[in-house]
Amino acid sequence: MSKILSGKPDTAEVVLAARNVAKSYGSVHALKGVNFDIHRGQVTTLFGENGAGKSTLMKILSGVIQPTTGEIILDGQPVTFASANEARDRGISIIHQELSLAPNLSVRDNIFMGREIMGPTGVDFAEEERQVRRLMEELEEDIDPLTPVEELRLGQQQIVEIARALSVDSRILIMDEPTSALSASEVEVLFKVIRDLTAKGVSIVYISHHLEEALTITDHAVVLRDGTMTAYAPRAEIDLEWIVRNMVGDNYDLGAPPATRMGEVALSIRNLSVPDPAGFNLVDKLSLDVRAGEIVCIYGLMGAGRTELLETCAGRLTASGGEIVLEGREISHLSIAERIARGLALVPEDRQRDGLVQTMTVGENLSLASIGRFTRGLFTSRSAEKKLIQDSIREVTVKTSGGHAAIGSLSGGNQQKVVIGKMLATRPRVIMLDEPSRGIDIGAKAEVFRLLAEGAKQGLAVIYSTSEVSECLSIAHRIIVMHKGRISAEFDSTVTKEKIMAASGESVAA
Amino acid sequence: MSATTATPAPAKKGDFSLGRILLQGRAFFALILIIAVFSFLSPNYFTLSNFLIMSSQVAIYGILSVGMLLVILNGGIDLSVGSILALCGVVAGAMMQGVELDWAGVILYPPVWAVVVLTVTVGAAVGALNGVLISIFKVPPFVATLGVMYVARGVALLMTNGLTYNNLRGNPDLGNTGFSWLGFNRIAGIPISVIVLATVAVLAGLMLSRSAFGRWLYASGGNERAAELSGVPTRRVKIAVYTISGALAAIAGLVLSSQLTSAGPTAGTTYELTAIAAVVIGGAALTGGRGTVRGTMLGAFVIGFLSAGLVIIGVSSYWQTVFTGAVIVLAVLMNSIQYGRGIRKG
Amino acid sequence: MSATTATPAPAKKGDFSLGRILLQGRAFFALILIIAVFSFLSPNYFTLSNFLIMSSQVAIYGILSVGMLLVILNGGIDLSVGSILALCGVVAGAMMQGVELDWAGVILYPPVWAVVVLTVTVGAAVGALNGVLISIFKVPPFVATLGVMYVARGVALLMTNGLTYNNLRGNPDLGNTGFSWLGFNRIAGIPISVIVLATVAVLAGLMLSRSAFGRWLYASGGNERAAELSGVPTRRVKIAVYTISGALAAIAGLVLSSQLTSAGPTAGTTYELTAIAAVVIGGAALTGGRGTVRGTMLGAFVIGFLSAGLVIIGVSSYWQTVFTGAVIVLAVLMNSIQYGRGIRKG
Amino acid sequence: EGLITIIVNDPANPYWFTEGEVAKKTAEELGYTANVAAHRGDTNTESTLIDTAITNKSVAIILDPANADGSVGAVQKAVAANIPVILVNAEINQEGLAKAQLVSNNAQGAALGAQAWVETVGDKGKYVELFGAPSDNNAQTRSNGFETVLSQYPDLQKVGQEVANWDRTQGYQKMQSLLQANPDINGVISGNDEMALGAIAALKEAGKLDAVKVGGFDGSPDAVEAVKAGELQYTVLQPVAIFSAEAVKQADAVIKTGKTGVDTEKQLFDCFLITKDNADKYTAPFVLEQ
Ligand SMILES: Nc1ncnc2c1ncn2[C@@H]1O[C@H](COP(=O)(O)OP(=O)(O)OP(=O)(O)O)[C@@H](O)[C@H]1O
Ligand SMILES: Nc1ncnc2c1ncn2[C@@H]1O[C@H](COP(=O)(O)OP(=O)(O)OP(=O)(O)O)[C@@H](O)[C@H]1O
Ligand SMILES: O[C@@H]1[C@H](O)[C@H](O)CO[C@H]1O
Ligand SMILES: [Mg+2]
Ligand SMILES: [Mg+2]
Repeated sequence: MSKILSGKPDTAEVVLAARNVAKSYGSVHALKGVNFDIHRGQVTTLFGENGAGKSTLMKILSGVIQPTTGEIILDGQPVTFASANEARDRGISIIHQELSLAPNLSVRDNIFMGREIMGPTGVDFAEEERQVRRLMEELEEDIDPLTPVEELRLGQQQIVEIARALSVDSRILIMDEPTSALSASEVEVLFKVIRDLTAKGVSIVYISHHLEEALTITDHAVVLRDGTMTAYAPRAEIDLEWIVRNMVGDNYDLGAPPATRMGEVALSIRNLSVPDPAGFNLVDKLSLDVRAGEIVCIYGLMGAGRTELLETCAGRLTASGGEIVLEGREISHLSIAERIARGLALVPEDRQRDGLVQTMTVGENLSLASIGRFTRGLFTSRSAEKKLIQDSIREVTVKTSGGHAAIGSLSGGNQQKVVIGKMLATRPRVIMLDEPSRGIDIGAKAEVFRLLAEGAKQGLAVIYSTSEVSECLSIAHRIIVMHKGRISAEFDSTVTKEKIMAASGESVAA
Repeated sequence: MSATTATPAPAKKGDFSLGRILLQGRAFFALILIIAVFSFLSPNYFTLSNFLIMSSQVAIYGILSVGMLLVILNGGIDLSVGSILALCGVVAGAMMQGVELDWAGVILYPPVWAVVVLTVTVGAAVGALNGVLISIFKVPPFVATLGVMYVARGVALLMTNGLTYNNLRGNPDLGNTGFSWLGFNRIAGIPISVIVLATVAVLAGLMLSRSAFGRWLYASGGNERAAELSGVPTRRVKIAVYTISGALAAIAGLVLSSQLTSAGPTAGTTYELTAIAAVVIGGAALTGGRGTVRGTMLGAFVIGFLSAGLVIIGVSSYWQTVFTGAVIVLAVLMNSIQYGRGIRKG
Repeated sequence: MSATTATPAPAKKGDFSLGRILLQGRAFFALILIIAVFSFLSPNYFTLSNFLIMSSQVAIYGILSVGMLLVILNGGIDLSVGSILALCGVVAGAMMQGVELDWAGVILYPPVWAVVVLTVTVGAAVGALNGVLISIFKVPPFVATLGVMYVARGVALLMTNGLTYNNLRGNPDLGNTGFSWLGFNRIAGIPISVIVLATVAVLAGLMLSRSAFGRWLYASGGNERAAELSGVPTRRVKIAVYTISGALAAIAGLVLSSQLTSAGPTAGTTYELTAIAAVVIGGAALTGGRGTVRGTMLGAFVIGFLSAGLVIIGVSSYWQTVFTGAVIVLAVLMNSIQYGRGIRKG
Repeated sequence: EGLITIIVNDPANPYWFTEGEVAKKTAEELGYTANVAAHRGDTNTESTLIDTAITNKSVAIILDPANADGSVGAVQKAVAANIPVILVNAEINQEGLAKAQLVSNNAQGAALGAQAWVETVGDKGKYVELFGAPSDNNAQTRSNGFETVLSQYPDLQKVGQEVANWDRTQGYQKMQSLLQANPDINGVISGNDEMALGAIAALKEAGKLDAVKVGGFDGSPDAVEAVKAGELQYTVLQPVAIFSAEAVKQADAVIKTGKTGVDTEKQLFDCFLITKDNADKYTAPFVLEQ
């Protein structure tokens, strides 16, 4: 069924392969008969839009789920894995797209849970701890093995997840978006580790929506689209344009800063400070003005304090000093709801934890923040709500069977669009988006940025944070770099990547 | 009381009534089955008068269950409803006996409407205490309401010194008659308690499916953090939910003491478990965010019709205990098989 | 029983004993406070013999609480322990009365050790039933154990036809004496029941802190899916946990019937609530994954020493109810204030 | 002949168990069918059971009321449905509703017990009392009866009283703590046998059973065993087997003649003392051969 559109099969030995693998969830066909090869000692990258079926394929290869039809071939022999455990015993391990850690346990316990090193009197904690320290050294991270995982920030949790996969010593390592919360320098370290591994003969499957980044590490590229493989090629034959063309069938452009009429200052942050219980300031006397129609991008490393800044403006965290002024009125004392009502909306960073209500439908999620808009007297109006939902789905182009679909049935990127759509539906005057492109595909990203640009043309003030430099250089009129809670630099849209990264305190990637 | 909000499977518009009901919960089948079996076993079961009587028995649990449903939708639990029921019964009883004002040297006999209002206020206040402990002081719901369960029971016992108020009929001379109306009268042949239950259920159903508050409730039960960031006043919702549960427990207490024309401090012991069972049999998830009033009503009727049926056919009280447990597990087992299908893990 | 695994704050190696205890839970202070207050109020409170007696009363709840802790760590709850306690007491009682083998026409009098082993097996089997309902049939723990609570109680009532087995002392002629040893004897002045509790607590503590099973338990309580994906046999862990809880309930039933030298089907009613309260006062989170045996023991002693103290100073039983509720809420309130601090939201 | 509904408190107590069994047997002997149900002290359950009795078209109801005040409404309901109600064991605080109220003479029984108690304990010393469920009038009646007798002995000092709700386990635990508070007592007087048996277990465990004398109330089989074993000094037999049977017979009379055949509504049945001396005359649960 799958057509090899370009390139010829590599000569390197195939260690694990999928043959005509299909997977259906009821009427949803996530995979429609895919062939996929993993070569010994090489990195195979899997590209594809949100919902293309990448994670599904990886889960099948690693035994987490079973295919509806089709075969898995390991070392030339057909195999079936009843569980992730079985696959791991055969040397296949996976880093999941969604973090799967027990927050209550320490880093050490998370890395070794289910695979305890036993000593004479029970679990050999000392040995486990030693190994964790070694892994952390290798990953150049200063994380204590005994820290509870819930005290780590997202990026560090992702490192733990990576360390766990590395600790297994597998022959085949599948990484499903391992870097979505990592900084550029952390990604560099990870790539070094990957090179070491492939040198030792370990085969890697790598999935990322950071296309350029992925291109620097890959040996083969495979593109999935709507559950079918649409292209395959070795590194030598591919470039960014090739990937995008095969992924979305069209070229893309993140856009350029839109020509807008800048109005009055819409949001003014003055000397804002947010303390950490540990004593230092997460946000440190920061001041920033954003005008109506302006798009501001905040770049920074993990832990720079962007999330705290935005959450404080939104009202989730309380500042220890300073003012937040929305269209001339101080709003620090207002509740989240009141701020939304005044036109200040936040699209949070972690969509699973802060963005979506998993028990509700797509439509109910979309309308959640604007119930007032379809309430008539005591009751909500069904027709008004339905219209609002349909408009939203169209506006942010959610790929779904309709408003009544369960939110969990959407792919990650489409879930992200629902979160954005929900806040846009409140008709904000100022919208803040914390890493809006995390985990969404290039097409969706372009759409999101197009949406923001549209908004700005109509006078919306936009602030978004990102960890990807190329996103700074797209639609933003102004680029703010944050470092340790302060603004360390400010640029206009003509700046270069190198300058931005230097200002963030990041060593410029090779 | 249709609640689109929480049907597990996406429902198309067309198949509104029957298909939906069939799908929604096996509780419906359980109820039909129970009625069929007992009608077969006893000629006295399938009669209008028996259904009315059974329904008026269900009323108490049903009213409690509606409050419990709201709490459970919000991701909490309320163990104190049985005690609040008793406390409120006793409070009403005390007022009916007359409130002695020492300093004035008089005994006040508040009229029945005042007794009702004050009693419901007391229930709501105890419920609000639960809500404050949970939302402001972050005490887990199980613990907060467990503590309040003991305290409310103890206070009820202290108020009456363990005894029961008997004379709740009031006295025409004192202008406080009418208390037994709730428990004894009928409108168009339907016991008032059943009408109260129906009113409570319809109002709660409307609130859940059509009001902003209902949406807030489902949202904060499903994901409190996300709800908060979407502008839902999650704390106020939580306090409101426990307050309503307390107020409904008070209403149940009034209905019960009116039915019994007496109010004792040990009433309602373990009723919280029955209420929880009704909610869960009705398809609600204890993790919050999923459940409907219709389901809960079905659950309450399943339990009530089952236990009444067992008594009518003369099964020993030990077997009644066994059957009740088995039905709870079986009803939910069928429900979870249904939930298990087709839903992507969260 | 140190459990590095689950202390809320990351503990450095140095400050082992005291600092850790002080930090770990206000339950410790609550206990000290209770002892201080009652010692002040009654000269008979602060005596060795009273502490031993109080401890032997705590033993029953304490043993149940250890099982409950495991269940709660796993993210579940077990409402059936009180009923299993009663059922197992009755089973033991029945065996002590002799097992009639109709077909052989003989009555067997199993020796006490066999009675103990069989009884614990029955408890474990009922617990395993909970586990299977929850892990295989996906019935929520609250509901599964609520159902089993009713069924087990009903079976106990049916077995005895409601009556109490009185003669558990056995008969030297039949070779089945010794049952009262558990409840009556002392080793080095310490009641056997207290020794049983200590053994159970130490074993559970070791298991939690030193064994792979312990880590699996915390892991699946913290994030079941993650644990499963990491190769933790979450289903087996779950079944094991409820099985252990059932077995411990059986042990508690044996100790109680030995203390009373009688076994009745209504024993242990509402003990599950006390056990849950002990676990929660001891700092465990009902959401799973957090809690220690030491905390739970403190919680059990807080409850036991409080209620014994109230009887000793002669407070009315109504006030006892009020105080119990207040202490549960206050102890947990202090705990949650502690948790609230310094932990990143999440 | 029709259905007689028998509603007892909680058959897990041998006393109420016998009450139900005897009534049922008598009814069946008289040609009726009989259902035994239990309200377990809950007035709402009781009211439900009455509803059911009405639904089932019972010809009579034998009821052990849950609560002296709280059960009035339930009885009224049955009366309104024209079903004769005969109360057994416990009273309600309203006359003119039930056809008859057959109870043991608790005051007489308490006095009888207290006399026996003084005889074994002596007329000086300290003692504690275990009190039944406060919702049951019998608890207070018995306590008053004890008080009336014991207060005549100035050297007998009551140092503690605890509610143990008619329950053995509670009796055990309360006794343990009472013993700690009052190590020097020499007597325990209990409102019923179950609590007394709990107290005996606690005393045994503390090694004090020789020094502390216990008295019970009910005449339950377990208690009679304990009397024979010398652990319990006496128990006051409530003629429950007699009045339950009598209740059914009177119900039968009401059904057939409209009258119970006895003049008074409240009928007291005297209690008997069981001690080691006459314990062998105890031939069946709650039956003492005269
Ligand atoms: N359990 C499930 N039930 C229903 N549909 C599912 C389920 N799991 C996946 N799908 C659907 O299968 C398709 C493929 O999903 P998958 O997670 O593999 O996408 P992906 O390529 O990894 O996307 P992303 O880049 O957003 O991570 C999507 O349409 C998704 O909605
Ligand atoms: N000056 C500092 N010293 C030590 N740790 C710091 C400092 N500033 C921040 N951190 C750490 O970084 C965390 C802040 O992370 P936060 O998520 O706000 O950053 P961010 O810029 O939003 O990054 P992300 O890309 O993860 O969203 C804090 O919880 C703290 O642990
Ligand atoms: O008279 C009875 C018996 O004493 C029983 O033991 C408890 O309840 C009382 O009403
Ligand atoms: Mg994916
Ligand atoms: Mg951030």
